[in-house]
Amino acid sequence: MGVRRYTKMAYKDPDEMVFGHAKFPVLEHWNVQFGAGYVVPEVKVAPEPGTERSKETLVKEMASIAEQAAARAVDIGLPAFMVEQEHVFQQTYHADWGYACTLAQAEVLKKYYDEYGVCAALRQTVGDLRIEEKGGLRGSEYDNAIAQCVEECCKAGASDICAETMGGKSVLDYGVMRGDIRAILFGIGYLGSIDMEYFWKRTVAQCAKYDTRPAGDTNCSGANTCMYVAGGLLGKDMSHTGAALARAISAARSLVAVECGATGPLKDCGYENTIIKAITGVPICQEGKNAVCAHADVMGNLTCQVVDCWSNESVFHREEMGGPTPAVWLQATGYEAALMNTAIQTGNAKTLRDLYTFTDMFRDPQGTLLAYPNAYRVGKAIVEYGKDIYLRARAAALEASKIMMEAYEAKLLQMTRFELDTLRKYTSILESLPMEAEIFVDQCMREYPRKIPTFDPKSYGL
Amino acid sequence: MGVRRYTKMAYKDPDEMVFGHAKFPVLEHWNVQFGAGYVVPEVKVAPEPGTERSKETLVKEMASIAEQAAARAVDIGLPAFMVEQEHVFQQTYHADWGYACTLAQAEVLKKYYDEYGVCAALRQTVGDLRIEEKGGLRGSEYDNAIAQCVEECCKAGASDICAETMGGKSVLDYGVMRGDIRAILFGIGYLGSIDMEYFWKRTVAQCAKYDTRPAGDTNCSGANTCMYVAGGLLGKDMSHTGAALARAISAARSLVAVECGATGPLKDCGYENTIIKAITGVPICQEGKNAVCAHADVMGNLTCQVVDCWSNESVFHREEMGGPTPAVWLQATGYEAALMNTAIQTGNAKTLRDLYTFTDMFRDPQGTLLAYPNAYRVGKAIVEYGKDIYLRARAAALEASKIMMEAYEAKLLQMTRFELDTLRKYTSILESLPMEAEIFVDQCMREYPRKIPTFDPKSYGL
Amino acid sequence: MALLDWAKKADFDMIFKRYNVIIEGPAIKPEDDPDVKKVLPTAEPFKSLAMAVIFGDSEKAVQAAKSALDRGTAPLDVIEKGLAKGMDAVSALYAKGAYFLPDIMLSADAMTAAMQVAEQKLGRAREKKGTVVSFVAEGDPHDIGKNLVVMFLKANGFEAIDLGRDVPNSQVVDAVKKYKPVMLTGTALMTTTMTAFPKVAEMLKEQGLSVPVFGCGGGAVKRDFVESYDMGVYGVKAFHAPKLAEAALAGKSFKDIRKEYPKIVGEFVAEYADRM
Amino acid sequence: MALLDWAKKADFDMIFKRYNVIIEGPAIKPEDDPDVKKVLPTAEPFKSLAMAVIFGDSEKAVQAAKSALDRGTAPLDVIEKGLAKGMDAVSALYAKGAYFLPDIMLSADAMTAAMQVAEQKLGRAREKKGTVVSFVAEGDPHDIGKNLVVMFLKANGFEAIDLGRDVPNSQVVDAVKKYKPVMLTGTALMTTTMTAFPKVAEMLKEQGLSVPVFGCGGGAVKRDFVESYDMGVYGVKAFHAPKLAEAALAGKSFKDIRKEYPKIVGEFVAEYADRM
Ligand code: B12
Ligand code: B12
Repeated sequence: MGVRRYTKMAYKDPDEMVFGHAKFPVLEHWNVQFGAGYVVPEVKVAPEPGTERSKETLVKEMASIAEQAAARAVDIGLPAFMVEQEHVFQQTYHADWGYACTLAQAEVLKKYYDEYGVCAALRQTVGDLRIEEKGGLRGSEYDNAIAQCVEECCKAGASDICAETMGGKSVLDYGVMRGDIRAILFGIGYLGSIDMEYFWKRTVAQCAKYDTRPAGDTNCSGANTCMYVAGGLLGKDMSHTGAALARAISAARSLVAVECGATGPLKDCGYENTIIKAITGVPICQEGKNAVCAHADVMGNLTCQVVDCWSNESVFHREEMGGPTPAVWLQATGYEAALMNTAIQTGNAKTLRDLYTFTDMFRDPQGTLLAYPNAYRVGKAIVEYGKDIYLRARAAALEASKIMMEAYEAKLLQMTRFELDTLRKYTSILESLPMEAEIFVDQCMREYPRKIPTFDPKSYGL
Repeated sequence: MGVRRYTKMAYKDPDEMVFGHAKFPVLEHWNVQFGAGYVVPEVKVAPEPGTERSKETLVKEMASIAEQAAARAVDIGLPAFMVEQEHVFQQTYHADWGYACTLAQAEVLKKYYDEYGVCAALRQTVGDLRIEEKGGLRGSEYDNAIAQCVEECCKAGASDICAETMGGKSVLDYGVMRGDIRAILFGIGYLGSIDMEYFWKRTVAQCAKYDTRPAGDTNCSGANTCMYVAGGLLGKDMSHTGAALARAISAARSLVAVECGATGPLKDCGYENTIIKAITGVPICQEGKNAVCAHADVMGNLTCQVVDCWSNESVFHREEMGGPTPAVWLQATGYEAALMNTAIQTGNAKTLRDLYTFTDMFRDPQGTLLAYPNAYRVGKAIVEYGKDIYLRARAAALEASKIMMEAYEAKLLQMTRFELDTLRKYTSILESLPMEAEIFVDQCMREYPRKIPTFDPKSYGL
Repeated sequence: MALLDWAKKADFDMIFKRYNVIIEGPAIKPEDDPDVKKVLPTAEPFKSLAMAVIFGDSEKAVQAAKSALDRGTAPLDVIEKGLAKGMDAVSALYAKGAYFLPDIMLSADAMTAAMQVAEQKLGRAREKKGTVVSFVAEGDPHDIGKNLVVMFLKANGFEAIDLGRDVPNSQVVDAVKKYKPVMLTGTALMTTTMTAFPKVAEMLKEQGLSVPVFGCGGGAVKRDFVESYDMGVYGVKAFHAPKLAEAALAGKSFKDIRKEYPKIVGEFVAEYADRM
Repeated sequence: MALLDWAKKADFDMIFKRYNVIIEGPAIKPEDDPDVKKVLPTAEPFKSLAMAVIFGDSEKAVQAAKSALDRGTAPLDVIEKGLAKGMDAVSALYAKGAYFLPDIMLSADAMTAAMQVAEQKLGRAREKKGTVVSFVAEGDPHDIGKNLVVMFLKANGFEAIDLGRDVPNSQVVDAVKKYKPVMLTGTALMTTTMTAFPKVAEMLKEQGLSVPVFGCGGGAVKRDFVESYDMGVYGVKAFHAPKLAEAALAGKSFKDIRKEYPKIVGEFVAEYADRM
């Protein structure tokens, strides 16, 4: 399979984008469609501690999560839903566990689909076990285990496959800790994009053999780490403007999965998905106000704006007063999806979209950046340099900077000194970077391999 | 204080009602207003098991809940919030515990108010400890303990006081189990209303001495019990049409608190609050899609329609991956409130209101009944017989029945045979009831004291 | 009004589905249900006795009992071959969602009324399967679950001692001493009252009392809590109570019952999904 | 576009408030901060050394160290009276929200660079306060928290042994045998990897190894879990690590540290709110 770089936007105008609708909807088995005119709620639950001790206990745990979710879906009348399972180590490492766990969930969902006609989808997100400093990203024991596991999940009936690959992590981590925007750009934008191509060419080819969609990959290890480290308004670890720049850069990286043939719905924790949807037109999953169980972000409503599959991120598997968590959190995302579907059915989708967006657009620089008209601008900056993974990542960051500064100058977005100072500093560094990828890589390769012991250039063919 | 019965509606037209706005807004200390043009998010967290073992541990627990909530409020930028504490037995029974627990929370909230200017309110909901068959509802040891506790909570700085009184419970429980609609009407509508008057005359007089609002009382022991027993679509214990009738009846009962001088914001778990707001114009709290932690209802969005304070109901005090539950669930309600406030600020409140309503209006008969135009109709039926607590409760139920049948006949609301059959049966029983309270009471008194050993007529002055 | 306009154009199926309506089969008479047929007696007077219970008709049940006794049917047969079979049928109908709680209550009332007639003739109360003591924890007013448990136990032939709500721990222990039940059921719904369970368990142990099963259910109470102390078994649905009591009668320990819960109650139980 | 029209008329204060902007005081130079003044040396060459660290300027720090040593200042004084004071000031600034993580990292880099110069002169490495071993649990790739812990420990004069991520339990035990640390810090973020902690604790116990403190933090890991096994102390923020290590050095047991956590780290910690 080749890599088809995007040099044009899928949407002519940001206003065309709205939740529940994608230019290229995706059909999965058990009759679920994404982006075809309705929003699908998703639930994701982490296995209980200890259940990883044997294949048998983990398989039971998986079946139980699916069953509890499905039972609630029916009890409150959800037309469709998705169960996602993010693999723990053992599930991916032992391909036979991955198979058995997927099968157990597939059987439950099929039973409910047959009995009630409730549409259901099953996502398996394999774990990226690869460790740069232990065997590298390519062809290592861990890398091979992942490839095998993908195959088995497809066989066992997964509706789609996702991942959160870690390419570039070593350099990115260094950049986050030092506030080094060039390292962030190199880690996410360059190294990340290279590894994505390696990983997704393979995965797309594997899925093609089955009734399983290659759905996509989020930059959890990069942009989400930045967002998480940046924290709430009183966080002290990373500036929110810096986190916003990392997010813009990550769009250029996560786009690569689609360029390799991933179809969506893109994985929920990619807050960069609005940008990628604008470029490619594929459906996306997102998380936000109903993912408070998993982490605190400062844009809980905004991420609904153009979502096609609405997720809770991840929660402990245990009991609430309102029932087991797979039921409780599917109900949470289910009701939000129902509201969006009502808006679609009554012709108010765009109004509701704008309400979601406006609620968080100026709460934080990250919200400003991701508000769909601005996300669209970042997308345009990317496709302008679409064929060059370095230049497009740099352009994304520069456009992001412009967007935030404009909002600040229009007195819409307030910033602290720290936010403003880092933004200015990072911007001038970004501006001063070379216009040729080769020179940029050269510069980076002179510095980072020396400073970062875990960085393994061979993993990127460098 | 007298009892001022309502014989007219506060709103001329249901369309005047919308979230964040009440005819009679309520101001509480630390600068929070309810119904004054914005929605306030609320969080409520049950103390950890074991913390009830001593006054000291419970006080610490209370402070910790308040602190965790307040810290998150600031971290995500909420302009205002409310902390509600529903008392456990010890907190109400020992007035000095009630005092110390309230004080500990008040100090925390005041600290945040002073430091950040974040507006905060503190609700104390005393426990109705009274047991009909153990000393009765009036003047018993438990009754006196409640009165004392209310006084101490006011002194310690509570912004408002609520309760969920249990008057009529003995007869209602019998009615639920037997599917006896007359017992439900007698229990909630008649006995409940009598006890409310006893309880709220006293409580309103107590609050008047302090800077504390007497906020109101929900029919948890009646209508919520029915809703809970009715469960989801596949529930087998009570028909949803029956639960809807109980809800309509409960509006006539919960109204009494306001007639005795309660000002609102009415307590969250009163799904009947839309009806009472329509009649009285006082602000209301509500719960729904962000109360999935506490219980499953089938109208998670609808209850937002005219809310002034948005609650999570109640959750275990523990850690989520996203932080401690007071933080996590305040964020959940906080983001929903933010969406509503955005709608208000941008002139889209009525559209969003209607989306909320429409999402659940035909999901279940209970939603059909409570959709604000229908809730308004029930309110009108109540005020028409406003001076007679029996006739108005009966009228509420009959109007509710009409509403559901109309929706069914218009092919908007689908019903199962069980739902339809019970609705028809109950309706004909209700229709056949006498038009004089005295005769009705006479009939009931001939049957229920004999059949229900826990029913104590003296507790109602009968 | 926007809502009514919307109702005309919206496709409800995209917003919600009423699965209860969707899966509803054609209306059939209770006696035509295959599971009822399995237990329903075909011979008279037993059939009429059972049918009166199935329809929850107290008057008819009493009449049928009287006329059967008059015609010489043994009182114990009236109960066991007639009334009890009717109640079995009702349980089957409830389990499959064809009958609802009030139906069960009315059937139980009918059965009780008719049984009293038979017992009068018998000259004594029918022997019960066994005794169960039920209570609601100290400081807790939530008693509907407990009331259901008591009702289901009685309807299924157990002696159920109802201690009421807000019951001091010591009173529970005294009752166990006095009645030597096969099972003790505690109900609590609050984080701060469920803590009574381990205390009661501890007190029972101290006194050398071993109640084979200590079943508890309710709002804030979850399986992991109940299983964190000895003798605790987490009860999910009130109608499970008689089946659990039967298991206890059959000599199963609290550990067995924990492990085999779904098998014992004979249905999928989400809370025990990992033990299916 | 609706969004821009709305921006003109909406009162943002009703939707959100940026409290970080609201509470921001006037900009002051770091050296003017009262808490910095308390620790900042006034005499030269110490002041320049400290200031270079505060500004995170490695070059200046190295230069200042060289020139101080040239002029005869004792290497240990360069470190302790100069560089370390600068780092103390940086910690104070971070704690109050005036400095951010990258500032600390750059300061730590500056301090390390200058310290190497002083140590060269000294002829040996400065004695460390104590050794701490840090690891990320088996099967877990989340290592940022651990990296921060290691950085903070180093910056505060501890020897930090970094075992990396996805570390087998046995390797952790071997490292404890080998380095005899005052404290062992494990990091895990997942429900299914945090289970390594009790296993490691058990293995240590079996081998008769008693590490006074076994600190762990991260996403799915919560206090109650960590306190459910012996030696476990729940760590909240990476910058707490040096303070915890100091407490361990001072002879506090894991039980003491659990109880006094907020006091030891000297700030309000929501996770320990009940122990304030
Ligand atoms: C109705 C209700 C009430 C009614 C109870 C009426 C009554 N007759 O019992 C009233 C209004 C009295 C009430 C009062 C209060 N309540 Co209340 N209440 C509820 C509610 C909504 C439903 C409970 C209910 O009746 N369920 C239906 C019955 C049938 O269910 P059940 O008892 O659980 O029984 C089922 C199973 O558990 C099982 N079962 C039970 N026992 C057994 C035993 C065996 C052997 C088996 C097999 C099965 C079994 O069988 C049943 C199903 O078939 C719950 C919500 C919830 N999530 O549970 C809150 C809830 C329990 N209440 C709560 C609270 C806080 C209170 C108050 C303290 C509030 C206040 N301050 O006013 C007061 C109590 C004051 C006091 N005296 O201390 C909280 C508890 C929080 C906490 N601390 O843990 C809850 C969880 C609501 C919430 N999320 O906030 N409440
Ligand atoms: C970023 C991230 C990643 C990155 C990690 C990058 C990196 N370099 O570490 C990547 C992309 C690699 C990743 C991967 C995965 N992740 Co991840 N990830 C996160 C996320 C969003 C943030 C973690 C983070 O970096 N936080 C910032 C750091 C600084 O925090 P920290 O490590 O907790 O450290 C703080 C404290 O804990 C403390 N601390 C830590 N150690 C110590 C020690 C002491 C002594 C002290 C005092 C303090 C202390 O100090 C720090 C604060 O100052 C979390 C969300 C969350 N709620 O935690 C999910 C999360 C941990 N990930 C999760 C999952 C599921 C995964 C995957 C399994 C998903 C998958 N199938 O692909 C994979 C792992 C695959 C595998 N190999 O098995 C889940 C875990 C669910 C579960 N089962 O429990 C989480 C909780 C997200 C969620 N809610 O779903 N993830």
